Amino acid sequence: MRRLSSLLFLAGLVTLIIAIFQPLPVGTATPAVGTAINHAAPEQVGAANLVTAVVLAYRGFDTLLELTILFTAAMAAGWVLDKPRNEARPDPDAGFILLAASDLLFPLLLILGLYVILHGHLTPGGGFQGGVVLALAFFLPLLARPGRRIDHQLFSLVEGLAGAAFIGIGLAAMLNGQAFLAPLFGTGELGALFSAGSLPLLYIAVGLKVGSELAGLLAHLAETEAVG
Amino acid sequence: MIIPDSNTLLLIAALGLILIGIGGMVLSLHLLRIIFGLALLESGANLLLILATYSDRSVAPIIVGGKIPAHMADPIPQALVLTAIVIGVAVLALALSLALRIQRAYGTLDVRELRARLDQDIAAEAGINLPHSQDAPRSPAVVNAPGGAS
Amino acid sequence: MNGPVLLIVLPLLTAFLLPIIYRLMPLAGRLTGPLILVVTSIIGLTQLQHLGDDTLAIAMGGFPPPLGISLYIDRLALAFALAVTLGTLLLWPKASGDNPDSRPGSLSLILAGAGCGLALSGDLFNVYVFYELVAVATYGLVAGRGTTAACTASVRYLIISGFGAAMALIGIALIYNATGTLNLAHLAELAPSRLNNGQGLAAFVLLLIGFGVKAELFPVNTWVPEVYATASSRLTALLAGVVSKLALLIVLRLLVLLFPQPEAHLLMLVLGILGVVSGELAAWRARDLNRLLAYSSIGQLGIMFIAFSMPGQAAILAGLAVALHHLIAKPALFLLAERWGGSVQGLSGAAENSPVAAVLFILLSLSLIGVPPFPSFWAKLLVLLELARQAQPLYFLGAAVILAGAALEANYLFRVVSRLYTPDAAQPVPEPQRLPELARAGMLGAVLVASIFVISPINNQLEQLADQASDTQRYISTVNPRVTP
Amino acid sequence: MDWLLLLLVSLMLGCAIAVFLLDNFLAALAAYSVVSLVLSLLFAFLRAPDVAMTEVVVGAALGSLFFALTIRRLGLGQTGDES
Repeated sequence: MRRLSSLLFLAGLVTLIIAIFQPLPVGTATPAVGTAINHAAPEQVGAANLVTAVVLAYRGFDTLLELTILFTAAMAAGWVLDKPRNEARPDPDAGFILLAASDLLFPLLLILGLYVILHGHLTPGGGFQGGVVLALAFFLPLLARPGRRIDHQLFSLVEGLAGAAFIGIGLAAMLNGQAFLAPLFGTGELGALFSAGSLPLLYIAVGLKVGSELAGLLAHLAETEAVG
Repeated sequence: MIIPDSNTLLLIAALGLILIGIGGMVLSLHLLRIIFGLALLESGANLLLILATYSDRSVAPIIVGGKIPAHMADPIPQALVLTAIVIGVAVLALALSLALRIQRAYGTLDVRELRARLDQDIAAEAGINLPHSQDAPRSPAVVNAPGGAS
Repeated sequence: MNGPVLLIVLPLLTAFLLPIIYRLMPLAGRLTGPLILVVTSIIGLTQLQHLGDDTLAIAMGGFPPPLGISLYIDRLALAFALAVTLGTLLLWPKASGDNPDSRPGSLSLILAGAGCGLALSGDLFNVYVFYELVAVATYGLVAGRGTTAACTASVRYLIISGFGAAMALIGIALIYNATGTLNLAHLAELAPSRLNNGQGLAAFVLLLIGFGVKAELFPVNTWVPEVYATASSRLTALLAGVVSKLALLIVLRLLVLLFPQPEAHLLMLVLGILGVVSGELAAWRARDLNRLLAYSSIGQLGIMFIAFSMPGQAAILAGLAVALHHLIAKPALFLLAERWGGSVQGLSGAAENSPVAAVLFILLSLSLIGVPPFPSFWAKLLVLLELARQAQPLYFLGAAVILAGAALEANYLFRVVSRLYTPDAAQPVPEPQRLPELARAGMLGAVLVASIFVISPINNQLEQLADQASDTQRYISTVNPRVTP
Repeated sequence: MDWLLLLLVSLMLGCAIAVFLLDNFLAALAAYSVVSLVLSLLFAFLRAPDVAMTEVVVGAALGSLFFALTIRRLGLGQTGDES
């Protein structure tokens, strides 16, 4: 019975969606606001990567909320999986190849992550992508040596402070008499590493926060008690 | 054989992902597969968002060497999709943690059984003796998750 | 000028720092959350006073509206933001004895901040992000109670809500494809020429599915009884009372600004009618108080959808009146269900132990049904009068359904009341209500009773709110979106 | 160009369907990763290098890692590497 009703529901939804998209024009739309941003961004923001200009300046508020969602989800997941695995039977260490690889990869991933974060306003990439790379850098050794624990306290400290720093930069603009999250420090020279005002600072905060959050989350998932 | 032009093809890709995602969510019985379906559905929606103002004459919205090209892609949908991808993965992580927690307690992730167990638990907390609900499988105590929890 | 931003940002900032504060000073940590909410409520109140009859737009990051995100501040938005803040303060999660945990506090603060953002935001995608933030905080708070049933309810809610969010995202893609903008004022300006077609209607359907999940809209509300029965009563009160109204506010804004088509209104009407019918029938059949109240809340939200499905300022006024009443009455009832949440059978003679609570329950029930002196009577009357004025025959069905729903409500609520006063020798009398819950419910009840005597000032205030809310031109001219090509 | 695109799109949709048809969860996960990777190629094709990079790092790597850890902890892998 339930099976039948879900099939009916599915059929209805499929017809609805196909009917919706029959006339959808692709490739002909005129992005008025996007074009305006493309023209205004180099002067207003000074980031060579216009997506970064949108993510951190024009829609910086969205990014703050996105960070908060990640924070909330990580916190909730940690809460749900609160009970750590019993210490009696940790998984054995991985084989030599994985061990060596994780030791080798750690510094490489660390540098790659930092590079991606710091060049976010110039090239593709930025705080989120770099942050994930950082998280993987810290998580891989854990995967190779399951007995080891990461310092959750330290990670949550970094996480909280980085989030507060993002809001703090926004509030600093307000104290300066501007709107919340307005870019500070001028725009600099387009394409230079030290350009785009406070945007790189924001991306560093994003990177640290995303990195510490995801590393904690991954560790939580890995440390939780096996069911099987 | 006639190949549809690339715009139509991309639209089909987005639609296909959306429909497969929804279909998987509705028809699957294992919670993990439903979560897979949700992830695919979100990917399809993201692709559609990028397609909303895509034009094949444009170039990537990155200024190289200080010269602003004439036709740059619209950066807004790209920023939105960045946000949506991260939101999606956050929700995914939470859903998987909840799935782990549930499996640990109920020993199953079959959604029909989960629903029956939930109804039972709510009724038990409220102090109602529940007759066998029609939707519930015959013996909810039997653990028969695929793969078998051994 | 920037004050309203603080309503959103301060709770979020505190939520980030709360785990650290807890580790350094547990006692201070416990006090910080409520304190910040007191501060933001004061800020909100002064803003409300300051605003007067004005409306204003705040450009985030200082970028002029259609380029950047903007907030739109009118009285309605500020009132809702204030309701979220005060509601979270009143329903602050109980401190868990010996083991101080910062997480309930952090998540509640995030819920409060995101709720304010939902009310104030003037950008479609920003609304979506706020909506997701509210959703994720809710999953966490529901699951955090720790029982497996709560986790299961939470994950089922997550699946439905995630599906809805994806639908909303597709709707946003359709709108962006048609207009190339996300600012609500800019969209309102372009809507008559770009969204008044099949694509616009499709986008509305998708957005309605998406934002309807939290507003307990008919087909996507299966999570309601499960979550409300497994979450703590304070959280349930907050979700049913305040958060559902926020989602409703979003739907109202979208309807007024972007989709004034008659088809969109008819769809709302049909879904509202189905919501009332299904909700009230299920409540009538429910055998435990928690789920009875949950289903009745679906029915009440249905009435609001019916009200908002009518065009014009008077309909918005009527819908807001019902919403305001429900915002106060339902949390109080859910608070009483903390102790009485079990089966209705088991409530036999509960009035013996807690006479005050029983009287309060009767009062709230009468008000929910809409018995004359209570404010809900006037609210429902406004809706019915407005329905009678519509030409489309389907609206009469709406009126009939509302009346029948009230009769059903009277039936099932009095079944509970009569149980409260008939002791059963075979059963133990339920434990008495506990003071914190009773005091909170009493406060809300007192507000309700007090409002009987100030009906006409409230009505005037609501009229102004509805006036501003229905004024699309004012919204556009306040935000004043300009694109220079 | 269209041929390549056709190939990619059909590969992606085929793998998306395979996620639900494969019995083994690890195989389903592999199919999901392929969807994510092809999707990132499509994003790159659509002049969205930032999104493509995010999809690789967040969708393909991180998402798959989450799924893999969960499947391992649930004991649904059926590959016998779980001690």
